[in-house]
Amino acid sequence: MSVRVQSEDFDIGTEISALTDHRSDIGAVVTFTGTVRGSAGGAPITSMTLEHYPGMTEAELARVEAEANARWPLSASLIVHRIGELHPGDNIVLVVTASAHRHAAFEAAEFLMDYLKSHAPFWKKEARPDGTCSWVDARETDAAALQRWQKSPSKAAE
Amino acid sequence: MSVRVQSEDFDIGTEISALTDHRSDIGAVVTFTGTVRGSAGGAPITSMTLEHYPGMTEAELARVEAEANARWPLSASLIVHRIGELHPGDNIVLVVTASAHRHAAFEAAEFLMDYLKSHAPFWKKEARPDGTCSWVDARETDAAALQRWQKSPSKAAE
Amino acid sequence: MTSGQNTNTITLRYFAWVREKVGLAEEEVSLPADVATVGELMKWLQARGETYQAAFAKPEIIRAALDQTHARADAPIGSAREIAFFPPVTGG
Amino acid sequence: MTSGQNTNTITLRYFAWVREKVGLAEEEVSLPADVATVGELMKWLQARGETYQAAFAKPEIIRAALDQTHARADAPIGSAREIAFFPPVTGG
Repeated sequence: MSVRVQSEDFDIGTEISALTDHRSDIGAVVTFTGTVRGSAGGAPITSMTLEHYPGMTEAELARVEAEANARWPLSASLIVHRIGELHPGDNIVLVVTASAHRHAAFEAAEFLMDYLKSHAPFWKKEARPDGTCSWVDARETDAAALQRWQKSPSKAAE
Repeated sequence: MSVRVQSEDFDIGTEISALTDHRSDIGAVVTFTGTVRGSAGGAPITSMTLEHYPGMTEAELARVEAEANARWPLSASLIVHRIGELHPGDNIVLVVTASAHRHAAFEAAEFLMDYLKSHAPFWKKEARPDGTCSWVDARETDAAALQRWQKSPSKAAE
Repeated sequence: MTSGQNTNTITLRYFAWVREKVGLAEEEVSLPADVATVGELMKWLQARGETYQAAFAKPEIIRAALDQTHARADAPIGSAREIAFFPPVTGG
Repeated sequence: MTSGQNTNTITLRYFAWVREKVGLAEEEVSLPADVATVGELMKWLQARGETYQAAFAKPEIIRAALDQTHARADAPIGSAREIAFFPPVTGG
Protein backbone atom coordinates (compact mmCIF):
# COMPACT_ATOMS: atom_id res chain seq x y z
CA MET A 1 0.00 0.00 0.00
CA SER A 2 2.22 2.82 -1.18
CA VAL A 3 2.49 5.48 -3.86
CA ARG A 4 5.54 7.24 -5.25
CA VAL A 5 6.13 10.08 -7.71
CA GLN A 6 9.68 10.18 -9.04
CA SER A 7 11.92 11.22 -11.94
CA GLU A 8 13.95 8.01 -11.84
CA ASP A 9 13.03 4.88 -13.71
CA PHE A 10 11.64 1.89 -11.80
CA ASP A 11 12.49 -1.80 -12.07
CA ILE A 12 9.42 -3.99 -12.17
CA GLY A 13 11.12 -7.10 -10.80
CA THR A 14 12.53 -5.18 -7.85
CA GLU A 15 9.17 -3.61 -7.07
CA ILE A 16 7.38 -6.96 -7.18
CA SER A 17 10.01 -8.54 -4.92
CA ALA A 18 9.68 -5.73 -2.41
CA LEU A 19 5.94 -6.42 -2.20
CA THR A 20 5.89 -10.20 -2.26
CA ASP A 21 9.16 -11.64 -0.91
CA HIS A 22 8.76 -13.85 2.18
CA ARG A 23 5.00 -13.89 1.87
CA SER A 24 3.00 -17.04 1.25
CA ASP A 25 -0.52 -15.57 1.37
CA ILE A 26 -0.27 -14.19 -2.18
CA GLY A 27 -1.47 -16.28 -5.11
CA ALA A 28 -1.72 -13.67 -7.85
CA VAL A 29 0.29 -10.60 -8.81
CA VAL A 30 -0.77 -8.28 -11.62
CA THR A 31 1.40 -5.47 -12.93
CA PHE A 32 0.56 -2.72 -15.38
CA THR A 33 3.33 -0.71 -16.97
CA GLY A 34 2.57 2.33 -19.11
CA THR A 35 5.30 3.33 -21.56
CA VAL A 36 5.97 6.23 -23.94
CA ARG A 37 5.01 5.38 -27.50
CA GLY A 38 7.12 6.70 -30.36
CA SER A 39 4.21 8.29 -32.15
CA ALA A 40 0.94 10.03 -31.41
CA GLY A 41 -1.86 10.21 -33.95
CA GLY A 42 0.47 8.78 -36.58
CA ALA A 43 3.17 11.46 -36.14
CA PRO A 44 6.49 10.71 -34.44
CA ILE A 45 7.30 12.23 -31.07
CA THR A 46 10.81 12.83 -29.75
CA SER A 47 10.04 13.29 -26.07
CA MET A 48 7.25 13.55 -23.55
CA THR A 49 7.36 15.78 -20.49
CA LEU A 50 5.21 15.02 -17.49
CA GLU A 51 4.14 17.87 -15.25
CA HIS A 52 2.26 17.25 -12.01
CA TYR A 53 0.77 18.98 -8.97
CA PRO A 54 3.07 18.14 -6.07
CA GLY A 55 1.12 17.29 -2.97
CA MET A 56 -2.21 16.80 -4.69
CA THR A 57 -0.76 14.01 -6.84
CA GLU A 58 0.33 11.94 -3.87
CA ALA A 59 -2.98 12.62 -2.11
CA GLU A 60 -5.03 11.52 -5.15
CA LEU A 61 -2.96 8.38 -5.71
CA ALA A 62 -3.26 7.45 -2.04
CA ARG A 63 -7.02 7.99 -2.29
CA VAL A 64 -7.48 5.71 -5.31
CA GLU A 65 -5.26 3.10 -3.72
CA ALA A 66 -7.30 3.20 -0.51
CA GLU A 67 -10.47 2.85 -2.58
CA ALA A 68 -9.07 -0.21 -4.40
CA ASN A 69 -8.11 -1.77 -1.07
CA ALA A 70 -11.62 -1.16 0.24
CA ARG A 71 -13.18 -2.85 -2.82
CA TRP A 72 -10.92 -5.86 -3.25
CA PRO A 73 -9.10 -8.11 -0.76
CA LEU A 74 -5.59 -7.03 -1.73
CA SER A 75 -2.49 -8.39 -0.02
CA ALA A 76 -0.36 -5.53 -1.35
CA SER A 77 -0.47 -2.71 -3.88
CA LEU A 78 1.84 -0.09 -5.33
CA ILE A 79 1.61 2.90 -7.67
CA VAL A 80 4.75 4.54 -9.07
CA HIS A 81 4.44 7.45 -11.52
CA ARG A 82 7.33 9.19 -13.20
CA ILE A 83 7.60 12.93 -13.91
CA GLY A 84 9.92 15.05 -16.04
CA GLU A 85 11.23 14.42 -19.55
CA LEU A 86 10.82 10.91 -20.94
CA HIS A 87 11.53 9.36 -24.32
CA PRO A 88 9.88 6.74 -26.52
CA GLY A 89 10.11 3.33 -24.86
CA ASP A 90 10.57 4.81 -21.36
CA ASN A 91 8.41 3.70 -18.46
CA ILE A 92 5.76 6.18 -17.28
CA VAL A 93 3.69 4.41 -14.67
CA LEU A 94 3.66 1.15 -12.74
CA VAL A 95 0.75 -0.37 -10.87
CA VAL A 96 1.16 -3.61 -8.93
CA THR A 97 -1.64 -5.48 -7.17
CA ALA A 98 -1.32 -8.71 -5.21
CA SER A 99 -4.13 -10.87 -3.89
CA ALA A 100 -4.95 -14.45 -2.95
CA HIS A 101 -6.95 -14.82 -6.19
CA ARG A 102 -6.44 -13.60 -9.70
CA HIS A 103 -9.70 -11.78 -10.44
CA ALA A 104 -9.26 -9.42 -7.49
CA ALA A 105 -5.71 -8.62 -8.62
CA PHE A 106 -6.77 -8.05 -12.25
CA GLU A 107 -9.80 -5.92 -11.41
CA ALA A 108 -7.99 -3.81 -8.84
CA ALA A 109 -5.11 -3.08 -11.25
CA GLU A 110 -7.49 -2.02 -14.00
CA PHE A 111 -9.50 0.07 -11.53
CA LEU A 112 -6.34 1.82 -10.29
CA MET A 113 -5.32 2.68 -13.85
CA ASP A 114 -8.79 3.91 -14.84
CA TYR A 115 -8.99 6.17 -11.78
CA LEU A 116 -5.41 7.35 -12.04
CA LYS A 117 -5.99 8.33 -15.69
CA SER A 118 -8.98 10.50 -14.76
CA HIS A 119 -8.10 11.80 -11.29
CA ALA A 120 -4.37 12.05 -10.71
CA PRO A 121 -3.08 15.54 -11.62
CA PHE A 122 -0.50 14.75 -14.29
CA TRP A 123 -0.23 16.42 -17.69
CA LYS A 124 1.72 15.22 -20.70
CA LYS A 125 3.37 17.45 -23.26
CA GLU A 126 4.68 15.90 -26.46
CA ALA A 127 7.61 17.26 -28.49
CA ARG A 128 7.90 16.53 -32.21
CA PRO A 129 10.95 16.33 -34.47
CA ASP A 130 10.25 19.82 -35.89
CA GLY A 131 10.66 21.30 -32.41
CA THR A 132 6.99 22.00 -31.79
CA CYS A 133 5.26 20.87 -28.62
CA SER A 134 1.68 20.28 -27.59
CA TRP A 135 -0.24 19.24 -24.54
CA VAL A 136 -1.93 15.87 -24.86
CA ASP A 137 -5.72 16.07 -24.92
CA ALA A 138 -7.66 14.02 -22.38
CA ARG A 139 -9.32 11.05 -24.01
CA GLU A 140 -13.07 10.68 -23.64
CA THR A 141 -12.59 6.92 -23.45
CA ASP A 142 -10.71 7.39 -20.18
CA ALA A 143 -13.72 9.07 -18.61
CA ALA A 144 -15.96 6.36 -20.07
CA ALA A 145 -13.72 3.65 -18.62
CA LEU A 146 -14.63 4.88 -15.15
CA GLN A 147 -18.31 4.09 -15.65
CA ARG A 148 -17.85 0.37 -15.13
CA TRP A 149 -16.63 0.92 -11.58
CA GLN A 150 -19.79 2.69 -10.46
CA LYS A 151 -21.27 -0.56 -9.22
CA SER A 152 -19.45 -2.94 -6.93
CA PRO A 153 -17.25 -5.61 -8.54
CA SER A 154 -18.93 -8.90 -9.37
CA LYS A 155 -16.07 -11.25 -8.84
CA ALA A 156 -14.22 -9.90 -5.84
CA ALA A 157 -15.60 -12.47 -3.44
CA GLU A 158 -14.30 -15.36 -5.50
CA MET B 1 3.98 -14.68 -29.20
CA SER B 2 5.58 -17.61 -27.44
CA VAL B 3 4.87 -20.27 -24.84
CA ARG B 4 7.23 -22.20 -22.61
CA VAL B 5 6.90 -25.04 -20.13
CA GLN B 6 9.86 -25.35 -17.78
CA SER B 7 11.06 -26.51 -14.36
CA GLU B 8 13.24 -23.44 -13.80
CA ASP B 9 12.00 -20.23 -12.28
CA PHE B 10 11.44 -17.18 -14.47
CA ASP B 11 12.40 -13.54 -13.93
CA ILE B 12 9.57 -11.16 -14.73
CA GLY B 13 11.79 -8.17 -15.51
CA THR B 14 13.92 -10.22 -17.90
CA GLU B 15 10.85 -11.57 -19.67
CA ILE B 16 9.31 -8.11 -20.09
CA SER B 17 12.59 -6.73 -21.43
CA ALA B 18 12.86 -9.53 -23.97
CA LEU B 19 9.40 -8.63 -25.28
CA THR B 20 9.57 -4.85 -25.19
CA ASP B 21 13.19 -3.62 -25.49
CA HIS B 22 13.88 -1.44 -28.52
CA ARG B 23 10.20 -1.15 -29.36
CA SER B 24 8.30 2.12 -29.33
CA ASP B 25 4.89 0.87 -30.51
CA ILE B 26 3.98 -0.48 -27.08
CA GLY B 27 2.09 1.71 -24.62
CA ALA B 28 0.87 -0.86 -22.11
CA VAL B 29 2.31 -4.03 -20.62
CA VAL B 30 0.32 -6.25 -18.27
CA THR B 31 1.82 -9.17 -16.40
CA PHE B 32 0.10 -11.84 -14.36
CA THR B 33 2.13 -14.02 -12.01
CA GLY B 34 0.57 -16.97 -10.23
CA THR B 35 2.39 -18.13 -7.09
CA VAL B 36 2.13 -21.04 -4.66
CA ARG B 37 0.20 -20.11 -1.54
CA GLY B 38 1.28 -21.53 1.81
CA SER B 39 -2.13 -22.93 2.64
CA ALA B 40 -5.13 -24.46 0.94
CA GLY B 41 -8.58 -24.44 2.50
CA GLY B 42 -7.07 -23.13 5.74
CA ALA B 43 -4.53 -25.99 6.10
CA PRO B 44 -0.80 -25.45 5.47
CA ILE B 45 0.89 -27.07 2.49
CA THR B 46 4.58 -27.89 2.28
CA SER B 47 4.92 -28.32 -1.47
CA MET B 48 3.00 -28.43 -4.71
CA THR B 49 3.87 -30.71 -7.61
CA LEU B 50 2.78 -29.83 -11.12
CA GLU B 51 2.26 -32.65 -13.61
CA HIS B 52 1.47 -31.92 -17.25
CA TYR B 53 0.85 -33.59 -20.60
CA PRO B 54 3.97 -32.93 -22.70
CA GLY B 55 3.08 -32.00 -26.23
CA MET B 56 -0.57 -31.27 -25.58
CA THR B 57 0.34 -28.56 -23.05
CA GLU B 58 2.40 -26.59 -25.54
CA ALA B 59 -0.27 -27.07 -28.22
CA GLU B 60 -3.06 -25.82 -25.93
CA LEU B 61 -1.05 -22.82 -24.74
CA ALA B 62 -0.19 -21.89 -28.32
CA ARG B 63 -3.88 -22.19 -29.21
CA VAL B 64 -5.08 -19.86 -26.45
CA GLU B 65 -2.32 -17.41 -27.26
CA ALA B 66 -3.30 -17.41 -30.95
CA GLU B 67 -6.93 -16.85 -29.92
CA ALA B 68 -5.94 -13.86 -27.74
CA ASN B 69 -3.93 -12.40 -30.61
CA ALA B 70 -6.92 -12.79 -32.91
CA ARG B 71 -9.22 -10.99 -30.46
CA TRP B 72 -7.00 -8.11 -29.35
CA PRO B 73 -4.38 -6.01 -31.14
CA LEU B 74 -1.39 -7.29 -29.16
CA SER B 75 2.15 -6.16 -29.86
CA ALA B 76 3.60 -9.14 -27.97
CA SER B 77 2.56 -11.91 -25.63
CA LEU B 78 4.15 -14.65 -23.58
CA ILE B 79 3.05 -17.59 -21.45
CA VAL B 80 5.53 -19.41 -19.17
CA HIS B 81 4.31 -22.28 -16.97
CA ARG B 82 6.45 -24.19 -14.50
CA ILE B 83 6.25 -27.92 -13.79
CA GLY B 84 7.69 -30.17 -11.07
CA GLU B 85 7.93 -29.59 -7.34
CA LEU B 86 7.34 -26.06 -6.10
CA HIS B 87 7.10 -24.52 -2.64
CA PRO B 88 5.04 -21.77 -1.02
CA GLY B 89 5.96 -18.39 -2.51
CA ASP B 90 7.37 -19.94 -5.70
CA ASN B 91 6.24 -18.72 -9.11
CA ILE B 92 3.93 -21.05 -11.06
CA VAL B 93 2.85 -19.17 -14.16
CA LEU B 94 3.60 -15.94 -15.98
CA VAL B 95 1.48 -14.25 -18.63
CA VAL B 96 2.67 -11.06 -20.33
CA THR B 97 0.63 -9.03 -22.81
CA ALA B 98 1.72 -5.85 -24.57
CA SER B 99 -0.41 -3.53 -26.65
CA ALA B 100 -0.69 0.09 -27.73
CA HIS B 101 -3.55 0.60 -25.25
CA ARG B 102 -4.19 -0.61 -21.76
CA HIS B 103 -7.62 -2.21 -22.06
CA ALA B 104 -6.46 -4.64 -24.76
CA ALA B 105 -3.47 -5.66 -22.63
CA PHE B 106 -5.61 -6.12 -19.49
CA GLU B 107 -8.37 -8.06 -21.21
CA ALA B 108 -6.01 -10.31 -23.15
CA ALA B 109 -4.04 -11.19 -20.00
CA GLU B 110 -7.19 -12.07 -18.10
CA PHE B 111 -8.50 -14.05 -21.07
CA LEU B 112 -5.24 -16.02 -21.31
CA MET B 113 -5.38 -16.91 -17.63
CA ASP B 114 -9.07 -17.91 -17.74
CA TYR B 115 -8.48 -20.18 -20.74
CA LEU B 116 -5.23 -21.58 -19.43
CA LYS B 117 -6.94 -22.49 -16.14
CA SER B 118 -9.64 -24.48 -17.94
CA HIS B 119 -7.84 -25.85 -21.00
CA ALA B 120 -4.12 -26.34 -20.43
CA PRO B 121 -3.40 -29.90 -19.21
CA PHE B 122 -1.68 -29.24 -15.88
CA TRP B 123 -2.56 -30.89 -12.58
CA LYS B 124 -1.54 -29.80 -9.10
CA LYS B 125 -0.86 -32.10 -6.19
CA GLU B 126 -0.46 -30.61 -2.73
CA ALA B 127 1.63 -32.12 0.07
CA ARG B 128 0.84 -31.38 3.71
CA PRO B 129 3.08 -31.33 6.81
CA ASP B 130 1.78 -34.77 7.92
CA GLY B 131 3.11 -36.31 4.72
CA THR B 132 -0.24 -36.77 3.00
CA CYS B 133 -0.86 -35.57 -0.55
CA SER B 134 -3.93 -34.79 -2.58
CA TRP B 135 -4.78 -33.65 -6.06
CA VAL B 136 -6.28 -30.18 -6.24
CA ASP B 137 -9.92 -30.15 -7.32
CA ALA B 138 -10.88 -28.02 -10.30
CA ARG B 139 -12.77 -24.93 -9.22
CA GLU B 140 -16.19 -24.33 -10.69
CA THR B 141 -15.46 -20.62 -10.68
CA ASP B 142 -12.72 -21.22 -13.24
CA ALA B 143 -15.21 -22.72 -15.68
CA ALA B 144 -17.62 -19.88 -14.91
CA ALA B 145 -14.87 -17.33 -15.60
CA LEU B 146 -14.77 -18.52 -19.20
CA GLN B 147 -18.39 -17.50 -19.82
CA ARG B 148 -17.52 -13.83 -20.15
CA TRP B 149 -15.33 -14.50 -23.17
CA GLN B 150 -18.12 -16.09 -25.20
CA LYS B 151 -18.93 -12.78 -26.82
CA SER B 152 -16.36 -10.55 -28.46
CA PRO B 153 -14.62 -7.98 -26.26
CA SER B 154 -16.27 -4.60 -25.97
CA LYS B 155 -13.24 -2.41 -25.59
CA ALA B 156 -10.65 -3.92 -27.90
CA ALA B 157 -11.05 -1.27 -30.57
CA GLU B 158 -10.30 1.53 -28.18
CA MET C 1 -2.56 -53.01 -46.92
CA THR C 2 0.20 -55.23 -45.47
CA SER C 3 -0.32 -58.04 -42.99
CA GLY C 4 1.51 -55.92 -40.39
CA GLN C 5 -1.34 -53.40 -40.49
CA ASN C 6 -3.03 -53.03 -37.13
CA THR C 7 -5.37 -50.04 -37.24
CA ASN C 8 -6.92 -50.87 -33.87
CA THR C 9 -3.76 -50.45 -31.79
CA ILE C 10 -3.66 -47.13 -29.98
CA THR C 11 -1.69 -45.53 -27.17
CA LEU C 12 -3.55 -44.73 -23.98
CA ARG C 13 -2.13 -42.16 -21.58
CA TYR C 14 -3.23 -41.42 -18.05
CA PHE C 15 -2.53 -38.35 -15.93
CA ALA C 16 -2.82 -37.22 -12.31
CA TRP C 17 -5.11 -39.40 -10.18
CA VAL C 18 -6.32 -41.38 -13.21
CA ARG C 19 -2.69 -42.44 -13.71
CA GLU C 20 -2.29 -43.26 -10.02
CA LYS C 21 -5.46 -45.36 -9.90
CA VAL C 22 -4.76 -47.24 -13.13
CA GLY C 23 -1.16 -47.74 -11.98
CA LEU C 24 0.22 -46.94 -15.44
CA ALA C 25 1.25 -43.75 -17.22
CA GLU C 26 0.73 -45.22 -20.66
CA GLU C 27 0.02 -48.46 -22.53
CA GLU C 28 -0.75 -49.81 -25.99
CA VAL C 29 -4.10 -51.49 -26.49
CA SER C 30 -5.96 -53.16 -29.36
CA LEU C 31 -9.48 -51.87 -29.44
CA PRO C 32 -12.38 -54.17 -30.30
CA ALA C 33 -14.39 -53.02 -33.30
CA ASP C 34 -17.43 -52.10 -31.19
CA VAL C 35 -15.58 -49.41 -29.21
CA ALA C 36 -16.24 -46.37 -31.35
CA THR C 37 -16.37 -43.37 -29.00
CA VAL C 38 -14.38 -41.99 -26.08
CA GLY C 39 -17.25 -42.89 -23.75
CA GLU C 40 -17.39 -46.46 -25.00
CA LEU C 41 -13.65 -46.73 -24.50
CA MET C 42 -14.02 -45.67 -20.86
CA LYS C 43 -16.69 -48.34 -20.34
CA TRP C 44 -14.47 -50.93 -21.98
CA LEU C 45 -11.53 -49.90 -19.78
CA GLN C 46 -13.68 -50.19 -16.62
CA ALA C 47 -14.15 -53.88 -17.35
CA ARG C 48 -10.42 -54.56 -17.63
CA GLY C 49 -9.77 -55.03 -13.92
CA GLU C 50 -9.92 -53.60 -10.45
CA THR C 51 -7.55 -50.68 -11.00
CA TYR C 52 -9.41 -49.58 -14.13
CA GLN C 53 -12.72 -50.03 -12.31
CA ALA C 54 -11.45 -47.67 -9.61
CA ALA C 55 -10.08 -45.12 -12.06
CA PHE C 56 -13.14 -45.00 -14.31
CA ALA C 57 -15.84 -45.51 -11.66
CA LYS C 58 -17.21 -42.03 -12.41
CA PRO C 59 -16.51 -41.51 -16.10
CA GLU C 60 -18.48 -38.25 -16.10
CA ILE C 61 -15.75 -36.51 -14.08
CA ILE C 62 -12.94 -37.71 -16.36
CA ARG C 63 -11.71 -35.60 -19.26
CA ALA C 64 -10.23 -36.97 -22.47
CA ALA C 65 -8.04 -35.86 -25.35
CA LEU C 66 -7.83 -37.40 -28.82
CA ASP C 67 -4.39 -36.91 -30.34
CA GLN C 68 -3.73 -34.14 -27.77
CA THR C 69 -6.95 -32.21 -28.42
CA HIS C 70 -9.76 -32.04 -25.86
CA ALA C 71 -12.61 -34.42 -26.75
CA ARG C 72 -16.02 -35.13 -25.25
CA ALA C 73 -17.33 -38.57 -24.31
CA ASP C 74 -19.40 -38.78 -27.49
CA ALA C 75 -16.44 -37.98 -29.77
CA PRO C 76 -15.72 -40.80 -32.27
CA ILE C 77 -12.27 -42.30 -31.82
CA GLY C 78 -11.84 -42.52 -35.59
CA SER C 79 -8.22 -42.85 -36.56
CA ALA C 80 -6.76 -41.30 -33.38
CA ARG C 81 -3.35 -42.75 -32.42
CA GLU C 82 -3.26 -41.45 -28.84
CA ILE C 83 -6.06 -41.10 -26.32
CA ALA C 84 -5.49 -39.55 -22.91
CA PHE C 85 -7.64 -39.59 -19.77
CA PHE C 86 -7.25 -37.18 -16.88
CA PRO C 87 -9.14 -35.17 -14.23
CA PRO C 88 -10.29 -31.63 -14.95
CA VAL C 89 -7.17 -29.50 -15.30
CA THR C 90 -5.90 -27.38 -12.38
CA GLY C 91 -2.93 -25.44 -13.73
CA GLY C 92 -2.26 -21.73 -13.69
CA MET D 1 -9.25 39.01 15.35
CA THR D 2 -6.06 41.00 14.78
CA SER D 3 -5.67 43.79 12.26
CA GLY D 4 -3.25 41.52 10.31
CA GLN D 5 -6.12 39.15 9.55
CA ASN D 6 -6.69 38.78 5.81
CA THR D 7 -9.15 35.99 5.21
CA ASN D 8 -9.54 36.82 1.51
CA THR D 9 -5.94 36.16 0.48
CA ILE D 10 -5.50 32.81 -1.24
CA THR D 11 -2.89 31.09 -3.35
CA LEU D 12 -3.76 30.38 -6.97
CA ARG D 13 -1.83 27.69 -8.85
CA TYR D 14 -1.86 27.00 -12.57
CA PHE D 15 -0.75 23.88 -14.41
CA ALA D 16 -0.01 22.74 -17.98
CA TRP D 17 -1.42 25.03 -20.67
CA VAL D 18 -3.36 27.09 -18.11
CA ARG D 19 0.00 27.93 -16.52
CA GLU D 20 1.54 28.71 -19.91
CA LYS D 21 -1.32 31.00 -20.96
CA VAL D 22 -1.50 32.85 -17.65
CA GLY D 23 2.30 33.11 -17.66
CA LEU D 24 2.53 32.27 -13.97
CA ALA D 25 2.78 29.04 -11.97
CA GLU D 26 1.35 30.59 -8.83
CA GLU D 27 0.30 33.84 -7.24
CA GLU D 28 -1.38 35.28 -4.14
CA VAL D 29 -4.61 37.18 -4.66
CA SER D 30 -7.12 38.94 -2.47
CA LEU D 31 -10.60 37.90 -3.45
CA PRO D 32 -13.48 40.37 -3.48
CA ALA D 33 -16.36 39.36 -1.25
CA ASP D 34 -18.69 38.59 -4.17
CA VAL D 35 -16.48 35.79 -5.53
CA ALA D 36 -17.95 32.82 -3.71
CA THR D 37 -17.54 29.81 -6.02
CA VAL D 38 -14.86 28.29 -8.24
CA GLY D 39 -16.84 29.34 -11.32
CA GLU D 40 -17.14 32.94 -10.12
CA LEU D 41 -13.41 32.96 -9.47
CA MET D 42 -12.74 31.90 -13.09
CA LYS D 43 -14.95 34.76 -14.34
CA TRP D 44 -13.17 37.21 -12.07
CA LEU D 45 -9.77 35.98 -13.31
CA GLN D 46 -10.85 36.36 -16.96
CA ALA D 47 -11.29 40.07 -16.38
CA ARG D 48 -7.79 40.54 -14.97
CA GLY D 49 -6.03 40.92 -18.30
CA GLU D 50 -5.21 39.49 -21.69
CA THR D 51 -3.30 36.42 -20.48
CA TYR D 52 -6.09 35.47 -18.07
CA GLN D 53 -8.65 36.11 -20.77
CA ALA D 54 -6.78 33.66 -23.03
CA ALA D 55 -6.37 31.03 -20.31
CA PHE D 56 -9.97 31.13 -19.06
CA ALA D 57 -11.71 31.77 -22.39
CA LYS D 58 -13.45 28.39 -22.13
CA PRO D 59 -13.94 27.87 -18.40
CA GLU D 60 -16.01 24.73 -19.04
CA ILE D 61 -12.90 22.82 -20.14
CA ILE D 62 -10.84 23.85 -17.12
CA ARG D 63 -10.69 21.72 -14.00
CA ALA D 64 -10.13 23.02 -10.48
CA ALA D 65 -8.98 21.81 -7.09
CA LEU D 66 -9.73 23.38 -3.71
CA ASP D 67 -6.93 22.68 -1.22
CA GLN D 68 -5.71 19.85 -3.48
CA THR D 69 -9.08 18.14 -3.87
CA HIS D 70 -11.01 18.10 -7.16
CA ALA D 71 -13.82 20.67 -7.13
CA ARG D 72 -16.58 21.56 -9.59
CA ALA D 73 -17.36 25.06 -10.84
CA ASP D 74 -20.26 25.41 -8.41
CA ALA D 75 -18.18 24.44 -5.38
CA PRO D 76 -18.06 27.22 -2.73
CA ILE D 77 -14.56 28.50 -2.10
CA GLY D 78 -15.28 28.76 1.60
CA SER D 79 -12.09 28.85 3.64
CA ALA D 80 -9.84 27.23 1.01
CA ARG D 81 -6.22 28.46 1.14
CA GLU D 82 -5.12 27.12 -2.28
CA ILE D 83 -7.07 26.93 -5.52
CA ALA D 84 -5.60 25.31 -8.63
CA PHE D 85 -6.70 25.47 -12.26
CA PHE D 86 -5.62 23.00 -14.93
CA PRO D 87 -6.73 21.09 -18.05
CA PRO D 88 -8.28 17.61 -17.74
CA VAL D 89 -5.54 15.31 -16.49
CA THR D 90 -3.59 13.11 -18.90
CA GLY D 91 -1.27 10.98 -16.77
CA GLY D 92 -0.88 7.23 -16.64
